[in-house]
Amino acid sequence: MVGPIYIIAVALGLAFVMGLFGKSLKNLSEWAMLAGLGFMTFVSGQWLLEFMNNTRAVETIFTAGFKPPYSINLQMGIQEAFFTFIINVVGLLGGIYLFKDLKQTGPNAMMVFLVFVMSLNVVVMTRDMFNLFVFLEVGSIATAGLILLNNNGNALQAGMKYLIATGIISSILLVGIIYAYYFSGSLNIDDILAANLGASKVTVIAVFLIYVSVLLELKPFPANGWGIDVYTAANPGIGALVSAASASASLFVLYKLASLGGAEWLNYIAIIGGITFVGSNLIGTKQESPNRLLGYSSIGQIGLLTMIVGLSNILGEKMIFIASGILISHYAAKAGLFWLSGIINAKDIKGWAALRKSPFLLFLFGTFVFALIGFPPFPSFFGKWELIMTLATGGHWAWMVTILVGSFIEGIYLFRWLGYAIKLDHDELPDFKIEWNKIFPVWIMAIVLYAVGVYVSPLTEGGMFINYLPLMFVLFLFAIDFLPIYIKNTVSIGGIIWYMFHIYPVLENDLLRLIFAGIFLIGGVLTLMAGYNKKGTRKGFYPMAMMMYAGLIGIIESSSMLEFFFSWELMTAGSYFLIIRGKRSLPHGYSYMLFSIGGAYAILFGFGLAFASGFDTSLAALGDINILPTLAYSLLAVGFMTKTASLGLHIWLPGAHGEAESDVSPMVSAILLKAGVFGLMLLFLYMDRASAGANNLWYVLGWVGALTTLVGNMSAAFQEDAKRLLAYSSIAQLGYILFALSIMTHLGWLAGFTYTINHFLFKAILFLVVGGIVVKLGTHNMYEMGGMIKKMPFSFIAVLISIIVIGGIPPLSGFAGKWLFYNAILEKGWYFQGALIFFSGIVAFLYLYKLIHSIFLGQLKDNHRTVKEISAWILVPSYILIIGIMIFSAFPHWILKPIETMIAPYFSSQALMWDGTKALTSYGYWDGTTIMIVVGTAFVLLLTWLIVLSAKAKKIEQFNIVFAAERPFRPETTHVSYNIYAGYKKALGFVVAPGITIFWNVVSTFVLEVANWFRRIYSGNMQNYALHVVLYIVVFYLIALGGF
Amino acid sequence: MIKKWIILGILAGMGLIFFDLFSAFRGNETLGKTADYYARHGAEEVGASNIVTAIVVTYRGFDTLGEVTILFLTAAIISFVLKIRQEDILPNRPIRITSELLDSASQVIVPVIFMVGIYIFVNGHLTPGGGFPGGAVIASGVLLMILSNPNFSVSHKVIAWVESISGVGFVLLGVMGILFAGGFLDNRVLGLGDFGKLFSAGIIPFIYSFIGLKVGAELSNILGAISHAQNEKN
Amino acid sequence: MFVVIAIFIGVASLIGGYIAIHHEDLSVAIIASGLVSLFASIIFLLLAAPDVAMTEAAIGSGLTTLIFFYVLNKIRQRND
Amino acid sequence: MEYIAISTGFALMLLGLWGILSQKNLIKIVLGFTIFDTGINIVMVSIGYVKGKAAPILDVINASEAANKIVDPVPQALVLTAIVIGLGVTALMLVYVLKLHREKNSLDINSFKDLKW
Repeated sequence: MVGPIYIIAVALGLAFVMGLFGKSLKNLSEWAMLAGLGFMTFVSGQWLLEFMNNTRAVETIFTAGFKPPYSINLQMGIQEAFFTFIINVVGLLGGIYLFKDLKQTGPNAMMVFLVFVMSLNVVVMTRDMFNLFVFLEVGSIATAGLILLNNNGNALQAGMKYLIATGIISSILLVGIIYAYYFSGSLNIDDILAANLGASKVTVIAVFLIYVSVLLELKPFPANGWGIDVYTAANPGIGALVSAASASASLFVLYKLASLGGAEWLNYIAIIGGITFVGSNLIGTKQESPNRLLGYSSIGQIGLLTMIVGLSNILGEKMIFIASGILISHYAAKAGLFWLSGIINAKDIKGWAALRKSPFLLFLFGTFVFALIGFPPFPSFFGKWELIMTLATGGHWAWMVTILVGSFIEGIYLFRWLGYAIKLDHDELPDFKIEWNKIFPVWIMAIVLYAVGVYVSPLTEGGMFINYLPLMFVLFLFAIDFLPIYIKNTVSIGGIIWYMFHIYPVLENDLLRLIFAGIFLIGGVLTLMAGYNKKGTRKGFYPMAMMMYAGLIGIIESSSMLEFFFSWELMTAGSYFLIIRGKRSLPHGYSYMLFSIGGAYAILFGFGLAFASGFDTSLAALGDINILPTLAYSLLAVGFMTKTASLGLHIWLPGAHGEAESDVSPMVSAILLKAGVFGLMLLFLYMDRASAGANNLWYVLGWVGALTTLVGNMSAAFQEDAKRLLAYSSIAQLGYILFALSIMTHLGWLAGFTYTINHFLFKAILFLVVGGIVVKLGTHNMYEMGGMIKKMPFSFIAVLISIIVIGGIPPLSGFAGKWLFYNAILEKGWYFQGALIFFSGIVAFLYLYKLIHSIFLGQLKDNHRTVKEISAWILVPSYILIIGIMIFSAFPHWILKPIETMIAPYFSSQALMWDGTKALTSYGYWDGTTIMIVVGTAFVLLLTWLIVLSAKAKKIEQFNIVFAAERPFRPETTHVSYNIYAGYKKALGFVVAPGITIFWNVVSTFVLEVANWFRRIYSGNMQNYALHVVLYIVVFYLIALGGF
Repeated sequence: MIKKWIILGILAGMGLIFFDLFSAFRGNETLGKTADYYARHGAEEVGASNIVTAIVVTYRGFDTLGEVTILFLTAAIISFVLKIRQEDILPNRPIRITSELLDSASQVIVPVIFMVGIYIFVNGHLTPGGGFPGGAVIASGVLLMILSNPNFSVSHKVIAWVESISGVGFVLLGVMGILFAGGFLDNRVLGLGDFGKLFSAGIIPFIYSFIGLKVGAELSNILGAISHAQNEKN
Repeated sequence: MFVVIAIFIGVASLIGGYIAIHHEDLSVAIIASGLVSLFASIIFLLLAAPDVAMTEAAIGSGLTTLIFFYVLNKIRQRND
Repeated sequence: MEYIAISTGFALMLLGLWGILSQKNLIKIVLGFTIFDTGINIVMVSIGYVKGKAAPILDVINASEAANKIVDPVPQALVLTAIVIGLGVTALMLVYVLKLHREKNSLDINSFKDLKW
């Protein structure tokens, strides 16, 4: 074992020797520096390993050979080992990253770099107050020097601001230290902590000064302009170190001193951290410069960690796990992002669009962004999960809200940025080249994130059951991403089919899950089949699609809330990437993501309440929520409804589904939305049917469902874009489902299931076929289509059958759904809502007519004379789905009867009777098989007659429309189906007035304006920043101690 | 103008804090726990009659190492920030004529100044002073050399050697403490000697010499760097 | 007696500080600030801290002042 | 005695802060820092002062006597360190000022507001 003191001795010795090397031995200095950093990493890593194997007790290093408090002592325990290790790792990697910059500046800069990393080690290890001060000063002076690696005016100004602010802060710390010494007679931290200075009104002032200066070192909002400028102007390699290493060390100092004042002070720390977390992220939303944005994000994350330290009494022993999970994610992601920023070297986050030239960089960027937000499988996910659960246990709602709001705001700018990188059309793209020494550290950090994530997951309750198999498959697909489509597609389909066989025995006796597994997996196979008609490699598509399916199937398989949430987030991430692939999907993918994380946080809050109710981590905990049950259920419902796109939460859907690629639309519409339905079903089954809160909620949701239906159908009718029309139709259909489920009766649920299955079948067909047509014709606009019936007869039949199902026209299964639906409504007595639903059912005919008429009937357009039928790869899955429709229509009892059995325990009355194939209710009966036979026979007869007739008919050639003297300014206005329902729109358009879009726009504008207003404090004047620091001290003092 | 009043208001708040600090201070009648220990045992454990030195070099020697590091850092940063490169120095810069008096005086005075500086740090364990003032005095000697002869370039080689060797020597003495005595920077690597003598107090005189030399070298470096920066092209 | 000296020195150092901050001529200001350090080292002597007094005199009022002048010179040269 | 010293220290600190926060000239701001630091040093030494005791330099080893003879040496040791640190920071700040002046040919703090928001 190499003693920790050698970290310091070797680093300093090397630094002193390097002065001799001079410029001629630049290379030698460089390698010496790296060797030194490597040695430091080795020593701390070795200690960390020993501690993790429990083969060591805490080691105290006595300098000068005397016992503390008479001499300075250092301590090496597991926490110190952890912190020094991560500091040294990022130091070493940062040294590699800055290899060329340091060489250019010369050995002096290398010495400074080495000493900088060394000083952070001492800051972590020292147990002496004044020694802490000295090495904090060493660290800040070194930082002020390293800022100047970027030799420009901005770096100079930032460095000066940094010097002034830290000068004031460290002086205040010094006064605090000398008073602590005066009161306690010792400089040893343990002695000072034991002296309990917070207890006396006289001595508490030392506590205040120490706290305020340590907190100010952490750059609390809003007294942190000086810190942000450092991130902005310094070389990103230095930014990475400041963010990952210095901030970690400062945080550890706070942790070390946390018990200095007592519980009341911890409250202040938590509040300061919370304000910083929310405030800093809020201001980040207006930021366009990558480094500065990273600065805001860094400060925000450190605020969150500060808050966690402040909440340590509440979090108890979980605190270490939570803090390290979030810290390690921040550490690796922020270092990686700063380094990436240095590689891209763009002035504006829009310039990051250049990133997609290199898929690997994009992969790294995505990894870091998701790790920061706290998506699985990264350690921050587990940290945040435990944090929310533990806070919920103690009933700390305000803290939970703070954390979730702050995280959401962070998502606002991180996903905007990620979206730009993936999708933005931007002209001024920076040129960049990737040097090995710059990309290597970034890779290491990404690997750290994944490895630590998988390592920590079993440490959480329920985390050990997480099924990483599908994720492995995703990784495998990443590895083979360079292969052509047909191979990857086959592999993906094979994987799904294999999983079907794997999962069937597990779910055999759980029909609810089996149905959804069927929708997800069979749907997955069918929609993937359409992919065979694409050419090339389709980079990134398959891993992301599989990630979505992995999430979906994980939701089905999960038995604990953690697994559920893990899979939910996985699904969200995968589907986000799928959605944003569309040509004009940038804003829609973004809003999808924002609604999704908002919804996910609502779910998380609900889960927290459920966990707190009985300390049960399984999903069954949803069954007995006794803490604020109505709130919990509402939050969970809202969370799931963001995925089902219910009214108010639906504005992301039309764009996301409408603009997605032709085979992605059916995935995210027919399949993905059902995850929300599944969530709602689970929730509704668990909710306490006797409670007034639950019944009120259902009543409200019933109305929401009905209104969603109306708005969805009306909007669909006024669409000119074929895919958006289908998207709005989805909103409406999901409204039906929500309504049906909210009825909470036997019949209602049967209707809900029927709608769910139907929607899966027909929406997959419609999106596949219409998507194919849109690609063939090169336009989304229906008024630019027409007469396709002869060119695409198979498509026509597929669309026809689908709209028969949507319309609920006998003999197809849509009728079964409607029949059950109206029976359920009558039985429940929701007449007003029922009327609304009935009315929107009529509206549905308008858009269905428009869809089939504009595309397939009417005149063929000149430029479409040569188009052919869409690809067989689209038609085959569609027709398989049509077979599904036929079976479900003819033999509905095959599926409905088992569902009845399944839901029987939940709903007392058996309102539906079966008599052979005949279904009976008190309002009448319906026999799917017979209707099918009758209508089928009639159809065949009529068709034969028509064909016979049409043989005699005289064919008339299409003629050109000649405009008398003038051409219409907008040719589309002459199309028969253009704005076909203008009259209705005039009368009823207010229903679809974009009120909700306007509402959300106002909300987002408001947030951004608040951010804009707040950030005016960052005026750029260094004196003002110093003033902020002093003012912060004064205000904190008046609040904390002003009372006496 | 309003801003001045705002500042004054905030400073009034600071004044309140300072006033509370002032009221919290109630003087001392006796020594605190740590100080009492040093007073009782400092001389015998470390062998230095100057207790402050005993603390600075031994008990809190680690702080002093950090402090030396700060000067070292400052010098390093200043020299890379000001970029003293050969090509920056104007080839035919005007030679300033200094008074002959200053020139010849410096030849006499500089060695004396150096001697004084060395005396101060070598006797640090016996009398007030020590490495830091000693080093500062040496640096002022160097300064005088620069002033008397503007073309006198602080010989980087010499200073670099002094700086490095004294720095490494400090660290090595510290490590010897681990190997041969109780810990890093332990004074008792050498015998404590006779109390009050020059060669006593263990390695304190050596460490203080290293500190003095290093401080002198660093300060000379800083001064040299700034004075050279005058020659830099704008 | 010492108390009177202490008050006198204290007031003097405050006046020095005021001049250092408010005098328009930077040279005067720098010298005033050096004087503040010098007064401080006298206070240190009064407080029975000869080590600190020496160091403050050598470094605070000596070297610091010198560096200030060096930098000021450099800036004035450029302004010429 | 120590009360006078410590109040002088606090007053100098306030004066220094006033300089830092109100002066427009960068050199004046750095001067403010040196005065601020001097103030802190005086405060620190005052805190270690014991009424009527001598400087912590002993003639002979006499443990019991020494404890009653000298002032607290610890703050003095700390101040020694603080003075040197102060010098380092001041020198670094001045070099920054030099470079900043080179950048904009101005010492006015208001000319350095390129980074904001």
